[in-house]
Amino acid sequence: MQLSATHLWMIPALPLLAAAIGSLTPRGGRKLAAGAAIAAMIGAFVLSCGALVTALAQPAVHASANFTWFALGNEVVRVGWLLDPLTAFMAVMVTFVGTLIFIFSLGYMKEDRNFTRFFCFLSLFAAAMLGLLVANSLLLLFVCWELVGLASYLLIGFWFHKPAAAAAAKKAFLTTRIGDLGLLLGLLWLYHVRGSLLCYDGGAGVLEQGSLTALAGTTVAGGFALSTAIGLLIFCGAIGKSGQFPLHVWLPDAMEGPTPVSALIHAATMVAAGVFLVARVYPLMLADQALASVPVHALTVVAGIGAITALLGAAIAVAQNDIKRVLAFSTVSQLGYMMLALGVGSWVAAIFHLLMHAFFKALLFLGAGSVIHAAHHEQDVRRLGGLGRRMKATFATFAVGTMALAGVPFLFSGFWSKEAVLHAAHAWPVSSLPLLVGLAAVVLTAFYMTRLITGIFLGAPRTDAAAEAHENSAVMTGPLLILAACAIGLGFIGTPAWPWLQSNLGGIVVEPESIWEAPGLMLLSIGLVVTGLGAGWAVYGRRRNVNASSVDPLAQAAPGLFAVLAARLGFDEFYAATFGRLNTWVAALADGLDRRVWDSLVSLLARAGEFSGVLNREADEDILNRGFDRTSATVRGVGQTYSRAQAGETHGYLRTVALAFVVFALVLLLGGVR
Amino acid sequence: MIAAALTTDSFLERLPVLARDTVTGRLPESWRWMAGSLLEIIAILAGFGLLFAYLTLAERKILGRIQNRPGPNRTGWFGLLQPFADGVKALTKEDVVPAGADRVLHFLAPVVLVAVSLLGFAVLPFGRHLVAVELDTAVLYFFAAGTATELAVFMAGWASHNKYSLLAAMRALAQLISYELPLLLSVVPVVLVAGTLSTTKIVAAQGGWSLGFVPHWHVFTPWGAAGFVLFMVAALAESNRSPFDLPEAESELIAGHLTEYSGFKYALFFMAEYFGMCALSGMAVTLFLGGWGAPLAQLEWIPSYAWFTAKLLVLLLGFIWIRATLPRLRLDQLMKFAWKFLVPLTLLNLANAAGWSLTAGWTGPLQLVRWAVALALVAVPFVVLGRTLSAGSAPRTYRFA
Amino acid sequence: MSPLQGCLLLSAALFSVGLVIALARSNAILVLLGIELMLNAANLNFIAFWRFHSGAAPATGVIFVLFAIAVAAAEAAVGLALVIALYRHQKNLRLQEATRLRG
Amino acid sequence: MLGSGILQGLLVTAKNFVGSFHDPARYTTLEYPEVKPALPEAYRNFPFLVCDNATDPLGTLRCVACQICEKECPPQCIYIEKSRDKKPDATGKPQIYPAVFAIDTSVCMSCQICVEVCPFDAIKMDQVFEVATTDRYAALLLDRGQLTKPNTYFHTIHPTEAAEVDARLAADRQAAEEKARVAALAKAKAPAAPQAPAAPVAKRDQTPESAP
Amino acid sequence: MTFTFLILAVIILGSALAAALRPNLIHCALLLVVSWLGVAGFYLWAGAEFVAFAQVLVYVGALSMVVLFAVLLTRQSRAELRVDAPETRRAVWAVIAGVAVSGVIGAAVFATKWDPAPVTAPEVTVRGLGLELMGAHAAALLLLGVLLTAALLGAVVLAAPDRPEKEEKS
Repeated sequence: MQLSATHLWMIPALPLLAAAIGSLTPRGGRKLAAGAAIAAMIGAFVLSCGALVTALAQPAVHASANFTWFALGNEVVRVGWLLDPLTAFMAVMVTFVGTLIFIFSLGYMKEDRNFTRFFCFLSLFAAAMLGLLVANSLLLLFVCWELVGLASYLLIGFWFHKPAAAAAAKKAFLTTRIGDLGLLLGLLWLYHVRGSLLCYDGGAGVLEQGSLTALAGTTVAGGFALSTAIGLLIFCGAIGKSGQFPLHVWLPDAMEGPTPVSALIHAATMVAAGVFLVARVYPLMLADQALASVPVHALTVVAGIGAITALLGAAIAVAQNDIKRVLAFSTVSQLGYMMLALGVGSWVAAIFHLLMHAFFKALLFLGAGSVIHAAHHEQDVRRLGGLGRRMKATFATFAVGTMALAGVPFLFSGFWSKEAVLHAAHAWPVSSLPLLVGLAAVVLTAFYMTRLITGIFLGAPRTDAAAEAHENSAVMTGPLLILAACAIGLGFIGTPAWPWLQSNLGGIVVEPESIWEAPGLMLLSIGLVVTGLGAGWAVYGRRRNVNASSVDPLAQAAPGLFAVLAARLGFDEFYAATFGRLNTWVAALADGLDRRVWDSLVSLLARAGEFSGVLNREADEDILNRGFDRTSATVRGVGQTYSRAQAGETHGYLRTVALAFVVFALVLLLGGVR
Repeated sequence: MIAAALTTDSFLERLPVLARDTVTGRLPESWRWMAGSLLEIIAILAGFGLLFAYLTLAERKILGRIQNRPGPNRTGWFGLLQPFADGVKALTKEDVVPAGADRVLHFLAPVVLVAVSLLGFAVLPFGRHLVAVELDTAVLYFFAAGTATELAVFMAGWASHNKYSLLAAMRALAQLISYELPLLLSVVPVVLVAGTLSTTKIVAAQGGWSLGFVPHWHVFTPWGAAGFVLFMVAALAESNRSPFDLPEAESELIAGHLTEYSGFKYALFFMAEYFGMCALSGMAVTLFLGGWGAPLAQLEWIPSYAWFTAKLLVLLLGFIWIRATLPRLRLDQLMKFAWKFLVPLTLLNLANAAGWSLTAGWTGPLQLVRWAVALALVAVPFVVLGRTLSAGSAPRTYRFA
Repeated sequence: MSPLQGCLLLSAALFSVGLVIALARSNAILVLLGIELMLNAANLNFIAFWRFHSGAAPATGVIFVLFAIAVAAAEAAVGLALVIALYRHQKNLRLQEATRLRG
Repeated sequence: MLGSGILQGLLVTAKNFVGSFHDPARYTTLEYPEVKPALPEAYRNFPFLVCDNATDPLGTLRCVACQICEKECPPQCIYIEKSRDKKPDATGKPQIYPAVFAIDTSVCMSCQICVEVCPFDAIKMDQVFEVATTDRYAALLLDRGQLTKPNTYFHTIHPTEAAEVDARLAADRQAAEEKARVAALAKAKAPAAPQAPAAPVAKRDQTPESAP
Repeated sequence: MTFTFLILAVIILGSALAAALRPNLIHCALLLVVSWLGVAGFYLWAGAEFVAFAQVLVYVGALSMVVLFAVLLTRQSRAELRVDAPETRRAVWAVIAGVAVSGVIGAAVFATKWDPAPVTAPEVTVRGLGLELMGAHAAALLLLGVLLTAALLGAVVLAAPDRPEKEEKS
């Protein structure tokens, strides 16, 4: 089943159509909205598989189909669709995971009154995400990028009546907006330089060799290469969207939205958009590698940011008590991993980790959702516990997800993708810091996941809510089982022994080699995972007679560090302190300026107008009117005299006609007309 | 033209013209025209005066006979002197003029009426050379004169200073005006086919015979027959005769607009009525019955004026016959009959005649088609219109009679 | 005094008599009749010119008079209908009292 | 169909017109002054006095002025004055006769009561209707002379009744003669019979003067 | 100037002037009828027979009837008929206007030079008239028909008293 580039637009079109249907159905049309959304996702998934088959037929080719969107004077803006293995794999992943999450949210959101509106927003988000994937023009990509941001705002703030959710939605939107500003500047600069934003346009595209050499060739202020500057600006967008180091603060708060939203957007797809973006413009990022005189290479910055975020995320995750907050910070650290992989030069490993992470992180989030749904929206780990016996399926799938995330060797996909990243980091010639950070993050990840899983499922239920929890219906546990199967099975497509994904994704055939070729790093990482798990089990595994208010053992061990980590290293307060106050100060200034300066100016003008009005009235009154009245009086006078002639007396008329005739005839006669 | 025809016609034919020429021969040239026309006038007056006289007698005798009684036979042998007796009576009777009457108009009314009804005779072609005035627009002149009678009727009605006579005059006028339309419309087809307004040319157009014995009279064409019947019905109404003698309906309005008249003026009114009747029948003869044409070629030897008078008498007897038979119409029936029955039929007849003249060229089988269509156009509307108009009035059943 | 001039004088006289009637008499019907007279005067002119003036066109004068007569008849009919309507409204026919339609 | 009624009407009048010339049943007018109408026998107008002998009408009046008719006449239009002397009637028996016998024809309503009550069949109803006069009063009061008409006239106008009356009178006369003869016989047979009271009143027995 | 023309002139003008003076409305109408007859006579004298008889048919036949009906329908009392003498002031103005107009036209008539009258009177036959009417003036004729019908209906509507709608007989 082939799907050529020109028909790629159908993939985003279906969910968009479903979104439109969802928006038009009244609140009661639940079955219609949900059905349309799910059907659209299944249709998109089928089309994506077709696209995948076509892409894998010639993996090295970037098949594009461009057309003119609109012409502005002689400026013609062209957009188009791009089909290459990266797009296809991402589209399959997004549609597959999206379908499962849609089905899950059928059960999760059943009681919610705005059921139809929820599915409409979900479809809108899916359409935007798929649009972003298939876009060949960076402008179209940017449009879909903004739509995704909008969708995330709508979905996070879905329960807008909760002030926390509304604030979180605004925070998410604004912080990603800051990142997008960098992306926009990059695109404008690129458009200014290259005159087109099409990635692949039969040679004239931005990411093609001709433009890359031109970009790399020119240097900008500060000695940077033009491609580096544009690349870093585009990377700012990625930082914002994927919640990297400086702009990661919105992701934990985004957990206010419903759990399927968190699963879909803040685990699998949207946050992955940043990584996808960098992967998409990777040739641009690589352009400055060859230059030596450049103070810094773009990818080095990426790797640095990635490493910092990975370590930061993992550390904070350890001290969080809310299930979704732990998973959020875990996502932040995993995205740091992907950025690290991109930075160290292997975008294939990054995408491989991204795909795997999408599956097991979605699984974890849905598991958490199932737990929350069962425990009457109780999200605090300390108030749960002992759910293993009550929710066997959720416990089993959650365990699979945890092991995949932690990177339990051989069986789980997380291990292979993390292995690939660590290998790439190991091979990075610039410095070995990312490798060390990566390994530390592995330990921390294993630790906080065991803390989380033991907190929720083992031990005794610490509150009655936890006690009454019972397994959810099939519609929620079904997707969990499927995702668990993927979390296990999918890992094998990228193992060094069978690098199917790597060769197909990169377009270059990778030689399969036995995993035991350079086993050192692998064994090291396995060891770290085991130590992490063991530490976690040791601290939290066997705690007994624990109730909701008992203090966390770590807190007892390092109260200061634990409190700092629990407070998310105070980034929110810092930002509030700095940018928040700056903002309020500027607002106050503008208000004052407006109230005093402009206001007085306007009132001045008003008085001037008033004065001239008065002047005008006086002049008009005595000069103009009197003159006008007199003339109209004369006209009326004349009219009256004439009307007296028109006295309605027919005889009079006839007489005047006759006399007039006589007069004219006389004139004619005497006038000598012969 | 007359001189040429003179030689070929028989002596009787030429007799009247000869008489006139011998009389006017003695006068100087300039007076000859005047004398000739005077003679003609005298001839017409005498002829039709006598006809009027004996028409009244014939009417009373025939009515009598129809009602199984002898009719006037006291005065003179078989009542032949009756008209003169009436004349004497009329003269001797006291001529009463109502006090408030408008004396001038009262006197003028009968005079104008008689004068106007006499005018019609000027254009009737009594014989081959016997037409008083050879007018190109003879038919128009005839009917122009005809319409003036209404004025006289009004004068009579108004001048007698009597509410009933004024009302009766109005009714008479309404009748005259409504029947003037079908009268004129039934004449138009003849003018259309003959192509001229002059009576002599119309009579000439009806000359000749086809198939040996059927003369080319208009009455023998479908539209002609219909036209003739319609013309006669309208003529009946126009001269206030028989079914339409509403104006002097004795039972209702005493003598209508003639109530205040007595003596000779009264007789004048009757004379005018009879003159009108004769004029209209004369015109009918001219237009439809082939004027002075003989019905058969073999009968050509009988002088033309004899044929004219014969046909005229037949028509007049028809008038009398109808008077003896038909009851008087009510005013609304009269009006409805004129406007809803006669006018549509005459218009249709006009169309029929137009069709007839257009299809004159057809020969052989087409001739049959032409006749069939023309006949259908006459019969069908008559039946349909008749049925629709008389839908309500089923023949009256007398339960107790 | 050629016959043509005679006719023209006659029609002028008739026209002015019509005008006098129309102006002098206060009864609406007579005013209408005055106007009829003026129309007749005009027709008289046409026939006079047709008869005595060596005009080229054959009988336009006559045809014109025919149309004029017909139109005058129509005009008179409507005029008299108006007079009747006026009478119904004003109960008398004195024209000088029918002055509602004025400036 | 419209007009069929008229045609039928015309046909009827035509039939009448033609019929009046040859069909006597249709042409029934009598030219009155010349042709008198055949009056029906029972027609009656004013009464008249019957006299037996046309030559001496007043002499042979049947009327004996018994004044019954005068009394019976409803409008009292008969006036009779008896005569002083008697005159022999038809049978020779001296009778009174009316000196004056007048009938006021303007009053008489020809009810024929006088005829019915007249014992002597002296008054009968006449069939004369041409009685117009110029004088309104005197001319209408008919005296004796104008009233009497001979019995022969009576036969012409009421033949049956006249014959019947004559027959009856003849029968009475024979009865009277019979009785007279019997009386004569009786008188002859019994001349000794005492003198009968005064001679019986003689019944009216006349011998009609039968003149055809 | 021929004798008949003078007679006709006298008839026409005489009856018209008489009509102007007569107080009785009916007499005025009838006098005007005489004047119309005079005009018809003039047409006959001028040789246009068709027009003459058309004039008689239309004016004397139909129009006089309409006028007389109008006079009767407006039911003036007989007294009012009598007393209808024109107010003097308006009459004077009327005469002045009349005389002025006729004077001016007369002057114009005498002022202009007329070319001599044609010897033979122009001959118009009914057939010629018919062809002319149906030929060049066919449209005018049809329009005239429409005009007359419209005038007929209009007059009826105007003059008919607005009887209340006859209610439907049950």
